[in-house]
Amino acid sequence: MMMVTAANTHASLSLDVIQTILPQLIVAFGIALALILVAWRRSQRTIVLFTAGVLTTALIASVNLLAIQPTVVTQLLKVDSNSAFAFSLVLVVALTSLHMSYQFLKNHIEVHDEYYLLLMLLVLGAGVLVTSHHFASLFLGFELLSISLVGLVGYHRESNYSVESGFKYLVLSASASSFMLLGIAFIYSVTGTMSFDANLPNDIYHQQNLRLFFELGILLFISGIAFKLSIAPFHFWTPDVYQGAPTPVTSLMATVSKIAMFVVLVKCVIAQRYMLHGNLQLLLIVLAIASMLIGNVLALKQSNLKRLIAYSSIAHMGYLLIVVIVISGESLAFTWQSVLFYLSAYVVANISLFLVVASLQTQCLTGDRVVKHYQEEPVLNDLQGLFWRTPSYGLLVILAILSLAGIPLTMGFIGKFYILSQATIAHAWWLIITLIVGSGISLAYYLPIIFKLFEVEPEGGNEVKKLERAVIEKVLVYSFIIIGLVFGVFPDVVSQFIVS
Amino acid sequence: MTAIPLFHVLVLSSLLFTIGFTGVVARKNTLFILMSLEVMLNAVGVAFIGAGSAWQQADGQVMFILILTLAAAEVAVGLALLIRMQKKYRSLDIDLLNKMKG
Amino acid sequence: MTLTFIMVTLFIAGILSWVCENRWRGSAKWCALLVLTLLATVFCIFVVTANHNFESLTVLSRVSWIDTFNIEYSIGLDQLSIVLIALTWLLAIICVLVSWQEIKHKAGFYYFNLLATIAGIIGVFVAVDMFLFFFFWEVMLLPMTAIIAIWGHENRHFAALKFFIFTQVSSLLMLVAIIATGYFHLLQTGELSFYYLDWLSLNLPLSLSQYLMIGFFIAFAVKLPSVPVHSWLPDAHTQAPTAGSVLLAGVLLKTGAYGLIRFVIFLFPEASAQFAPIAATLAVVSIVYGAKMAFAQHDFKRLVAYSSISHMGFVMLALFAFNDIAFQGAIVTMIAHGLSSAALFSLAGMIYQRIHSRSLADMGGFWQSAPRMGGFALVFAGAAFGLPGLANFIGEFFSLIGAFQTLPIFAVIAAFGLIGSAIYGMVLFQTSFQGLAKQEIIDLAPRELMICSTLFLMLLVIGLYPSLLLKFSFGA
Amino acid sequence: MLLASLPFYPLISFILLIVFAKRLSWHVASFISVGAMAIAALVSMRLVLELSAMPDSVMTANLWHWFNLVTKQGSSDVNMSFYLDGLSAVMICVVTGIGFLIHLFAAAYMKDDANFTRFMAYMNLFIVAMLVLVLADNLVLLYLGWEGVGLCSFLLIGFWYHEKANVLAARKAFIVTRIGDTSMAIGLLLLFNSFGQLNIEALSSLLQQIGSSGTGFSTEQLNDIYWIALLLLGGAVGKSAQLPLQTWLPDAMAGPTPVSALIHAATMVTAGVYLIARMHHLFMFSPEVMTYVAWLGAITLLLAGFAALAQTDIKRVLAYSTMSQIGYMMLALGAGAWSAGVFHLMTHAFFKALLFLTAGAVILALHHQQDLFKMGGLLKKLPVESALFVVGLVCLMALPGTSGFFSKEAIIAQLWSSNTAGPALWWCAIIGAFITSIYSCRLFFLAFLGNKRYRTGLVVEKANLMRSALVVLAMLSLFGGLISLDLSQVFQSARASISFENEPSWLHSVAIATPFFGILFAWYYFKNYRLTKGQDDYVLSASTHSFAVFCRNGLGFDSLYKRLFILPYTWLAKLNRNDIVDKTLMSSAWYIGLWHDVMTMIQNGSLRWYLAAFGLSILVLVGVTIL
Amino acid sequence: MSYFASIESLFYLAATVAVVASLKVVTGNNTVHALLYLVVSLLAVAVCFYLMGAPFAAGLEVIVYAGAILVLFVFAVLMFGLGKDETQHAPQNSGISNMFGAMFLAFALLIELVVIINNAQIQQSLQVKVISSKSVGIMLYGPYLLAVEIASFLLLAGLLAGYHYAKPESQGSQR
Repeated sequence: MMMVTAANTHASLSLDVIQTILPQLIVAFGIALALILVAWRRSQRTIVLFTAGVLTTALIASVNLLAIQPTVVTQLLKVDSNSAFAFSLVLVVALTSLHMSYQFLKNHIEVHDEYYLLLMLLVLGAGVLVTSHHFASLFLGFELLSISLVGLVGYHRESNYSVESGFKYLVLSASASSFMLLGIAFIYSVTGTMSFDANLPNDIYHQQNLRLFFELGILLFISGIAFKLSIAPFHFWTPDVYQGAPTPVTSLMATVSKIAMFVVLVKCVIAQRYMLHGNLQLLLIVLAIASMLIGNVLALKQSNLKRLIAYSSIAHMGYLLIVVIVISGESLAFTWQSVLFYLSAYVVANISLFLVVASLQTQCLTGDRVVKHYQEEPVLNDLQGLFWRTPSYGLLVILAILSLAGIPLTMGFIGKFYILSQATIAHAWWLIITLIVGSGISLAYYLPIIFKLFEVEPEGGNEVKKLERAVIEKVLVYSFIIIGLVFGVFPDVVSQFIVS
Repeated sequence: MTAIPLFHVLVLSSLLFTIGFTGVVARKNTLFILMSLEVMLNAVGVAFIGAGSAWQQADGQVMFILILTLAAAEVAVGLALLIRMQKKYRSLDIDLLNKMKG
Repeated sequence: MTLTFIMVTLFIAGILSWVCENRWRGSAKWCALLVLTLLATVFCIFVVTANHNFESLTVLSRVSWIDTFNIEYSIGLDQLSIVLIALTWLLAIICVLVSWQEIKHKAGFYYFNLLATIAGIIGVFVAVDMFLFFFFWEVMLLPMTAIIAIWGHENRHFAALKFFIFTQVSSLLMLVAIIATGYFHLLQTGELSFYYLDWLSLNLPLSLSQYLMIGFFIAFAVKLPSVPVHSWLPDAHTQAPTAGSVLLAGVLLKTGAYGLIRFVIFLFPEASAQFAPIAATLAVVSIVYGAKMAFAQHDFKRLVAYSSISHMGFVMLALFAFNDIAFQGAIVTMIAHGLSSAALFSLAGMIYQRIHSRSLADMGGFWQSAPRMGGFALVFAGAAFGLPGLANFIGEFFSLIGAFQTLPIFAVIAAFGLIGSAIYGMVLFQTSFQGLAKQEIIDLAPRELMICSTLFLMLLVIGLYPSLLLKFSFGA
Repeated sequence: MLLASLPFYPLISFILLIVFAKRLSWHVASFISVGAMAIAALVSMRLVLELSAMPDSVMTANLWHWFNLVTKQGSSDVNMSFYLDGLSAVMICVVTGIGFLIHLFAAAYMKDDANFTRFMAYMNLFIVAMLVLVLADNLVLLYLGWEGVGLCSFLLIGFWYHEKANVLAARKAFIVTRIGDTSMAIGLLLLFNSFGQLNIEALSSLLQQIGSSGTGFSTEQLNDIYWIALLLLGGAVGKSAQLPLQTWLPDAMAGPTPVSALIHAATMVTAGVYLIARMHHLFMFSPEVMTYVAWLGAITLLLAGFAALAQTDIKRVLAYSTMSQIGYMMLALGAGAWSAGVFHLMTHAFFKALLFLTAGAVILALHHQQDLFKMGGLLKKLPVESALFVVGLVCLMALPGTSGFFSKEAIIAQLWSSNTAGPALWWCAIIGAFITSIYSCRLFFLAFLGNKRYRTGLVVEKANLMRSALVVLAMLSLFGGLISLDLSQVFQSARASISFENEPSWLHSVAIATPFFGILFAWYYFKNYRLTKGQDDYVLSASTHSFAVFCRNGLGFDSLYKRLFILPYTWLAKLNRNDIVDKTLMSSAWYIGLWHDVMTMIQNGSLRWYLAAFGLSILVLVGVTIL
Repeated sequence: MSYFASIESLFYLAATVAVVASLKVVTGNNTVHALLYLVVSLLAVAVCFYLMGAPFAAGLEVIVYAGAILVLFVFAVLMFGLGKDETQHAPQNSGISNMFGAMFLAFALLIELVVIINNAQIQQSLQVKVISSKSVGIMLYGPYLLAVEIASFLLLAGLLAGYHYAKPESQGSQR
């Protein structure tokens, strides 16, 4: 009987250690302070500014940690440069999304303190996830992310889909987390520990049947994570919830939760290499192939932009899963680099798209004076002639789409190059072929979007929709264009941050 | 010395879990779905407690407490959503929630 | 340095003409024409005055680019690329000229795309680093697709999509092959390298190089194109605006042949020698099938498009014959086909501008009203079916005579393509320019006359004095 | 060099005419084109004189380096250079001389055509190509000329392109000859592959050298030679309208009459004969192919004769007769009677040009009426033309004393005892001569004797230009046989193959008598064609006997080929117009679309189904990956 | 031995009760009945916990689960007024077939789980030794300190989200 006493190993929370989780702490304290702030003064501007301040501070703190040595914090968390990078990415995205949220909410009469609180909670959840080093923290981060997302998904209560998407997300994520928890419980009952880098009892390797049980646990665990990552066949919720949620929230869902969950998955797999043994590798391969194919096939002929992005995200997670499958001990740094680069590319592309989609939703006819016309469902036709109307937005969409499609000049291509390199080294030919087929299919829905941008704008003088363009928005748009191009052509700029 | 084999606990847990899952999948009434979710979470708790006892660790119980927290949070949000649903649709029929598809 | 300058300038000039068009309507074309002429001159001066003879690949600049993968920005030239770039310049200027009147809608952006495509094409021809090659390979694709999709004919979106998907999927295979070779280099020498000259000294085992070669081959076969992956071409050529077709047929297809020469045959000589029977079969099938398909078409541009498939089959056949004569034949065929198909597509554009139809059924008897155009149509059709004295004949003759030495049966079957080409050439010329005059059209304007006569003179000069192009040796 | 400049006179004229096109008046245009031809003719006379003064009777001129083919054995230069020897001297005389006369005629004949300059330009271009063909010192340059004359032929047949029939005839001519050309091209490939040489002179010496060396040819080389000869024969057959590629020639009569005279009678169609004569050193080493040549010629001459018997169109009769006469030449070549064949080529050019041009004059007089059954009785109305026509026919029938007699007798005389021919072929030639005189008489009877059957009045032009050309041609036809043609130097290697030892003595008398039998036969058999039936406007109709119709339609070759090649090709092309490969590839897109539909159905928005799918996925995944 | 045997039999009894009660929850039509069954099930599970040597967890199960969380449900039921005329408002199951599919699925899943667990031949048994609430507390405030903190944020999130969904439609509050 093995007795592993975890109690002895717990590290004390010294100041040095706390410093490493400073960004997360800043967010957490920010939440607490925000609660007080709300009690003091309820104002949209104030809370937005405050949130932005908190996130920016956290971002600065996080960027400072980029070169950190791996540090374990109380067995639950482990901070290293990769998690710091991932969290910085999360914070950047959250800041962008904050802007979108403000644009979205400022037209509402009510004050939406909860929204910003939930947003910070979401970021905190992501922060916990990327640093988690233990199934308990993983589970908590997971749930923090889910519950705050449930709150955000149905946030726009006037919307037709608010309840539907909220409830769908709640029930599905709850059952997914139940499955995941059951898996963790199974793993725990075999190994007796829930830390990622625990030494496994030898029985697992020697005893075939016990290993099967263990693998069952991991399968259930992975199904939960796969659910969050919307990897086929656990992807069903994705399009519906993406569609139903307000666009800023969708952007968060598409980026923050994907970053966090993927980073934690990679951490888990790297820490517990047994996930890549026979059956489980097969499992991951099946998941990856299914995602790549199903996501791309479903996205075809889709006219609703958000659903389209949702389906494409399924495929992208499938591509990214390849990296996980082919992890080898020798090149962990390269693996991290690939994952983080691909995630950055994916996130930049997605957030750019959502930025445009969100402003398209709030665009108004020039004829109307003040009436804000909020468009519930952005469809492909809204993009018609966008390139001629507002070239910067058009360019941003083009870059984002090309990046998603993995065409050179963009970050997406470098990301794909990373993935292909990894797969090639590992001789994962079937995965490569699926990736190629998937990319081929994906072009059939990516390109029409670009074509749409170039279509002649609809005739008629005051029918022309004008985009309302705040200064920050302009800045964001241009900076994303520049980011997309510069990082696409000179990927070393990003890569040097990821080097661990 | 041994009393209850871990095997039996795990089977019990699985049994409860699948029962809960059946409820989640089969019921049309959203309230029942939430209740079934509780059953599922509870089943997971059983597994954790059992594993914890088998390993003679408190971690299992800690996990159970965390699950409890989750259950509470989930129920709170879930029931609030039910209230909205009731207001909006005047019904708790889950099949009303299928407007988004394709 | 000069080459980088040329490419960057092309790109900037593209943006410039875009901006100019927004300011002064109709200025973009002048801007594009001016820049192209200037840069072509710069290039010529550079090549002539450079103190290299470019017999072998001369690397002109080499700067590190993406350190993570040891990727460099390295460009170089040899005679093959110089010839192809020269063709590119010529056709680029012709492209601007044929678009002169055709493109009215969003002309600024159009010329931007045109110049960007040309920059990409030149990049493809000069890239020495494989990653860079792939980069340019895709960069030339994007604006080309835009040209088809925005300024094309009725079915443009479908055609552009098809074009893009075919090339993209196949080029991903090539990317995989590139990466695999790079990592094989890592295995063998301990250093990751995508540098072409490094690769040449790589000692690849045959079993591996076969697969790598096929990866490259498929990408280039699609671009070339060869049956059975040709099906993007008729659609793309038909739907593209005139300049798009000219550029596609004239230069873009040549990048496929260029790739075959440089990256399939030179990098993997043994593997491609083993592969030769299959490649030759594909080539022969392309020749015969393309000619047969061309005959059946009702659409002027579609007919020419299928004839391209047939012609490029000769290139592939010749390349896989592995001897000097065939190799020279392939190069001459490339150039000749670039000129002749560009000419035919220009003619198609001119006719389209006059009668707003590409259908052969709407044509007929144009000779009556437009004898000059008819004369040129005859000559260009003649070039297409390999009339001796014009460039295509030299190319086909060399290809066949070279191919016959190693692949006699294939060469004989390929020769039957000559009959097929005569048939579609006759159909093309006779249905459009002979027969009863359906309508009167205006004869060539001076600008068009210039385009046609330039192309004709080039064809004639190469046909009668091919020594200009026959300096290549297979060993080079 | 004079030789090098020869093709440039017509070329310059061509360029001038094309560039200035309709801006030139008739006078200027005709002056340029005919003048250029006159210069060319004079130059070629001069060249022949020079040549005969030379000891080895060979002149060469190198224009520029075209390209060279490098092989393992060494490199072979292919230059733009001309080679003049006895054979090509004959040819350039024929081409420029007759070409000049026909140009002269054409200038008058086509005077009223709207596209006169273009016509003359084409004619000039044709002369250029033809000169290149005959002067070429290598086979590639020869091929250039070969294709060039094909193109000009195409252009000129389709000169009146408003008529659908003319367009189709032009296409047919081009494509059918192209089939032969392809065969020839393959022959060149094989030739180069086997001997590494495309230069005719060098090849000849190479072959001589190997042939005379101790070991001789290896079996492989002989096999190669056999195939090369056969493939070159294919080219010759196509150009010279011999079986089985003869079908284009009758249709080619759609072109203006001077074209028929120049291209489809005097010069281009004999290019095949020239090719074989030029390559005689190769054919020499392959007696089997020689025999094939002879037999092909014989069969063609008989079949074409039969076809000529039944034609109703005056030009088609002449076309078939051309085919038949070329059959004689082929027969001669096959039999090894090289000089005789070339001699017949020359005389045939004279009299056939005369016949065509006279026919053209007649047709012009009759308002473009070509149907023999709508002529008749022209002897009185057009005495000069009739006389000239008679001269031509007499030569064609090879009545003693005419040029045709000398050449044809020379051929027939050598057949019997030739190694590669023999008595059977001799008989063929005799029968051919018999048929020739029959259809010649029939033609004459129908056109010039009998009743007047045309409705419109005659346009009798006193075009002296035309007449003078015709008269010169008539002189040539009558007395051209006296030109002594000494080609022994060219064919010196081939001379010894015929021995006249065991020949029966009656051969010559039979050969000389045959045409007269033919005339007699025709005199009685076609009685109603020649007799006057009293009133004008008498209607005479062609025989509707099924055999006659069969012969009239070119012995069914056209419909046979149509069924055998054209219809299947077009059928296949039409069937696959949408590209089956494309459709196959695109069906994968359809298939993916199908999957999309299925998937979309699964994505039905029902939460409970999503949950079930979640469970199901786990179920399946556990089943697949773990169990 | 018999002592343990009795504990075991008690455990199995409680387990059976829990399973049966859960089944009733899932299949029942009356909401209030179902809730009561849920309570029974939770209590039975609490008994199991106790027998498994986790008295602290058993207590929490009773207090938090059966107490607090279920009370929430009861409130909800009261709010919706489901108890009274459930037949009108509450959706009915569309029939046994619907249930059957789900049950079949769940049953298959169960069989898979059980087969794998059974095959695993887990030799371990639960220890008689009780894990005291003290050791749990030490764990909670030792290595799991951060987890507790995060759990508090989790509850906060639940609270906020719940509040947002449940708050009345207010139009008048200021910006």
